[in-house]
Amino acid sequence: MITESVVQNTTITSWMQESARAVTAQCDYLTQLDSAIGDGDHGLNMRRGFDSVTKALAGQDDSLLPGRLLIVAGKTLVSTVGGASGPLWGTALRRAGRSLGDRAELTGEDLADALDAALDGVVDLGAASTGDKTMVDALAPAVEALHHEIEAERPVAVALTAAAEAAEEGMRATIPMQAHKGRASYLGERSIGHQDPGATSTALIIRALEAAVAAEG
Amino acid sequence: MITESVVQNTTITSWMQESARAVTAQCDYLTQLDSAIGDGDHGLNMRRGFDSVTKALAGQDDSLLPGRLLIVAGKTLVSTVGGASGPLWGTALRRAGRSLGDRAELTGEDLADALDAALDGVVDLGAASTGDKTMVDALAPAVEALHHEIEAERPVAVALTAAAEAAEEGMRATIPMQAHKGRASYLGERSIGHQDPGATSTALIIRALEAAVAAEG
Amino acid sequence: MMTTATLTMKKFLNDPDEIVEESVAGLAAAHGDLLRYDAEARIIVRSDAPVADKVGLVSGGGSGHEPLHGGFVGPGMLDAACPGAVFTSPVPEQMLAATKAVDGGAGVVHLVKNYTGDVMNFKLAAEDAADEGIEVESVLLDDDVAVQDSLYTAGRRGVGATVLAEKIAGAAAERGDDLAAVAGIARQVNEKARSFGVALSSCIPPSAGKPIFDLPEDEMEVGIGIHGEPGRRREPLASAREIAALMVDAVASDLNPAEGAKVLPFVNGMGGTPQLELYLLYGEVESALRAAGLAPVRRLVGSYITSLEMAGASLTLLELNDELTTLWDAPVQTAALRWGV
Amino acid sequence: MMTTATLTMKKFLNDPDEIVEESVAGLAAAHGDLLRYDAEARIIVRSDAPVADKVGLVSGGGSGHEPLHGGFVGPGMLDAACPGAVFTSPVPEQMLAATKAVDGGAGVVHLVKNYTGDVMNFKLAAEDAADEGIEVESVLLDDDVAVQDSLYTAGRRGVGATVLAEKIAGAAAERGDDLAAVAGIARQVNEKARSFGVALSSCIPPSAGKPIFDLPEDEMEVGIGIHGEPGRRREPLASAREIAALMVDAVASDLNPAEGAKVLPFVNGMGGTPQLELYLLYGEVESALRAAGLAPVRRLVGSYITSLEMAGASLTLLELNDELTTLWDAPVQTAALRWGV
Ligand SMILES: Nc1ncnc2c1ncn2[C@@H]1O[C@H](COP(=O)(O)OP(=O)(O)O)[C@@H](O)[C@H]1O
Ligand SMILES: Nc1ncnc2c1ncn2[C@@H]1O[C@H](COP(=O)(O)OP(=O)(O)O)[C@@H](O)[C@H]1O
Ligand SMILES: [Mg+2]
Ligand SMILES: [Mg+2]
Ligand SMILES: [Mg+2]
Ligand SMILES: [Mg+2]
Repeated sequence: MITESVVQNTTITSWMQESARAVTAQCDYLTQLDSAIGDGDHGLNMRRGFDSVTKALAGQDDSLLPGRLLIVAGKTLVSTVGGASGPLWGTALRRAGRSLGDRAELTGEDLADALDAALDGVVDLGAASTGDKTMVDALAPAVEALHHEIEAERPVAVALTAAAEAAEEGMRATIPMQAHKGRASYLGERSIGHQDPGATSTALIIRALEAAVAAEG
Repeated sequence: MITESVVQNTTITSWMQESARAVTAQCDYLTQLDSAIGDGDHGLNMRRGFDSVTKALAGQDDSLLPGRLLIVAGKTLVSTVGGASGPLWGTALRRAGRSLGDRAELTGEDLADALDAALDGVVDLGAASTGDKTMVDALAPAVEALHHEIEAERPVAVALTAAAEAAEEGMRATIPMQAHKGRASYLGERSIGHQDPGATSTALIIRALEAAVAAEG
Repeated sequence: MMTTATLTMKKFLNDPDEIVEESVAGLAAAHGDLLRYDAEARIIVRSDAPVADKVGLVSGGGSGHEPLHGGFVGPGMLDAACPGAVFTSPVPEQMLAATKAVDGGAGVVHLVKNYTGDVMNFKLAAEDAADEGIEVESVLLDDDVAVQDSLYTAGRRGVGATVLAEKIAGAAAERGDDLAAVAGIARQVNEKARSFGVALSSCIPPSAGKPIFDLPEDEMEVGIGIHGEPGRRREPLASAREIAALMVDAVASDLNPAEGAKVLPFVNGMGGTPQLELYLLYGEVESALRAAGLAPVRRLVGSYITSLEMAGASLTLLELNDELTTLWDAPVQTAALRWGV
Repeated sequence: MMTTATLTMKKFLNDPDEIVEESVAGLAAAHGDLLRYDAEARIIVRSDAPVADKVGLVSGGGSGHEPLHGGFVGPGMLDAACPGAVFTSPVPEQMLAATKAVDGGAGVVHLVKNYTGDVMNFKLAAEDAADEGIEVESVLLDDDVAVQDSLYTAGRRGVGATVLAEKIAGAAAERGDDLAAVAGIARQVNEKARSFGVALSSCIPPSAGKPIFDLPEDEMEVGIGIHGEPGRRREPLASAREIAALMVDAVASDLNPAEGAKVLPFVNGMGGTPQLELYLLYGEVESALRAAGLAPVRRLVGSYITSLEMAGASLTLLELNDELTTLWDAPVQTAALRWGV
């Protein structure tokens, strides 16, 4: 008996809280993945960023619109993370926020369009395509799955489950890839056989969105 | 049937060769002792020095007197070893050499007086007394034993065996001592429980003298 | 957890999360005559900044590469440095604050090492600066020949050439060159410089508390960067002579300088390698360069762009011309490089 | 054996027995403008030596402490340095050759770190020099408060004060002070300076190929010298703040400077400790000094008297007066210390 869940500003706030919880819980794992093909700080970067985001959002009044909240979250990531993931996720959330304009309640379409904008932001800034062994390999399939499910008129919660699964599949798919972007690309063929840390945190963040929406249900 | 052995310039040369052989064979052991309470180079210093001494003596003509040979050996140690042991053993051998003047054949008394002079040289330069945990703790008892045996009119070879044993006893006696001279003194009480490297190499050198003289027998 | 890290890490620190803040504060305490630390904006600024009508020179990046960049702030070199967390690019706010602090009206040059994070954060900062009406020229440094530059990589990393570019562009700015000229000189240094690094040990990021990689006693990492990342390949540990030959060949074959060209070899220590070894390696490098028909006329030997306590070294080779040589010789007064004053 | 050592030691070297020779040759290749290496006599000599009518300043000791002493040869500091084997005093022949090479007719000062070996070898050299009619004044440096000075020890070790004495006495000699005056200044520095060191790791003498001691992950050696020898005691690893307090207390209580005295704190790295940590430690030292009512007015932070690749640091505290401050500020032009020119 799924009652169609509604996405509103409280959903965004709990999405960010869920994300913070997830990257904190997986901090060591993400850092360990980054040690293998990067510089061993991805978990710390994401934890630092989403800690600050939850703090920043806690300070906002409840009337703030979903779009505004995402813009605040994005700016907070940009100004606290540094590294590659800071500007990338920061831009992603800001673009998503802008795409929502001043809607107070979001439909599945709105959500899918917002993630579209997020993906565009990441690609505009980082110029990665799928197959480059980056967060894009998790984000792109998630967005695609979400659109597909929404068009098939599945409930948002269900659609997000599919998106999260797609993200995780994309994450696992980075293992055999040779990195063409980011630090991992310096390793050339030595980057093959390792799962991309950014794709991994991305999968966590999509799962967090699913959980936040489900909680509303 | 001990035939009284005679000490001459060839004896001195083989003493130096024997010493080189001994400190080379024990190089790692001496260095290890020095690592515990010094700076881990004693074996290397002694090996470098006596290698050079044998090379230097090889260059001398056979007519060279024992005293001259010891002076050459001493100068060679001073100019090749460095550290504390270089000047100390260098001065010891130079003093011993001078004390022999131009004698061509040495009696037991001559030999005992030469080691006396050597000990004086070490003490003048290093100001160590027995009990300070240095080479003096091996050299002093050796000299004393040699005198005692020679006065008791023992054959030189026998007297030197007693001297070598006295040196080894003195060497072992350094273990419970707290160092009051040299690097080991920096360790204060931490120097207790370790055998002094310089006393150890000194015992080897007295043994080498015994062997050289015995070989003549 | 943090305490454990502190107490079991063989480093002088209090709290791994504070290591950069506290170290920069110490730098400022030791060199108050040259620079000040703005703890609010997290930037290291030349004490007399902004210098009116002088082009401002700003660099920055992850920390753990000291003396880069803070040790190079002062007359004749950088006007400001932005320290990020260890091995993590600083954030745009820092670069923006630094840009404002040093703008003397002649515009500001950003010297950016080519790492995805640095590039993106500096890019966002430059956009913000433009919004505030400050003219910014960004110069990308990418001299590391260990990384092949292709469509399929993030491009070459910026390593040793950064130190040389900061010195030489700093001299140009001090001399009064305009924005385009200072940026042009920095780009020229980058075009004329190549680097290659070798690691004998890994390093320990304070926040992780353990080495990034383990290196067997008889192996070395060849083609490393400056973030403790593994190199292009592992090889059996070689002699200094063999390593020098490897480095010289890697940089010279890529830079491909004119026969008999005047060069500046920069032998850099990675942080844990002592001078006894660095100078020995330098001697081998100089011989290899001469054997290759090149003429070292200026040199730099020391640990100037490091990777925490990593044992290792890199060679940066800069092909000189009269202009670059004059600017290299010009006075510089910073914590880490000082001459002519 | 040698090859194994070479290939399994994490060092840039070719042959452990040649490491000093080859490193010094590299130093000379890199700094030909300042110094030359006489391979025959095994001494590093200021290029323009002997300087007529200037008191010559000679130091030396075991190698492995770079940049000490060779990195301090040049105008305003040393006229010559005698490098021994690693951690082993040089031989009298070297000191004699150096003394002759730098004697400009005004006599020569020997700066001797207080180690039995150094003292004995310099003593023999001074006797030889006297035989050749050169006036030599020997100054003994013994600033390490970790060793109690008593009839029952070889006395205190010479450590960080050596760097300060070489700089300050070098300035006095450059200024034209006579033999007695230059020696007097050096002795004054030694009387007014105290040092204390801490090691976080051991070091690996090239000829041995393995660490002198093993230090558990959670311990440090307190009261170390500069030869990789164990310290006075082992303690649990402490924070930089606690270590700074320990160091400041050790040197200040022994030096016992006047209330509000002007001081020069010298925070020295042991070779394997990077600047990120050294400056952090410096910040803690400066705070502790101020808390103790002392006034840092000059500072030195860096790895200047080292113990191969040992991770660790020492604090040397020098109580200044106007004379010493003027001489400290005077121009110096060496590979490792350079200002005012
Ligand atoms: N150009 C790019 N486009 C998209 N994602 C990228 C790009 N470069 C790096 N990333 C992502 O960033 C992740 C690394 O982030 P992080 O470790 O926080 O930053 P840094 O590499 O600066 O230390 C990589 O795993 C990858 O997924
Ligand atoms: N003052 C002294 N008098 C006599 N022997 C000494 C004195 N100081 C040190 N020694 C001897 O020298 C030995 C160390 O020699 P070595 O390791 O070669 O020199 P260094 O201590 O300079 O490295 C000590 O074990 C001790 O026996
Ligand atoms: Mg990373
Ligand atoms: Mg020794
Ligand atoms: Mg990073
Ligand atoms: Mg020694």
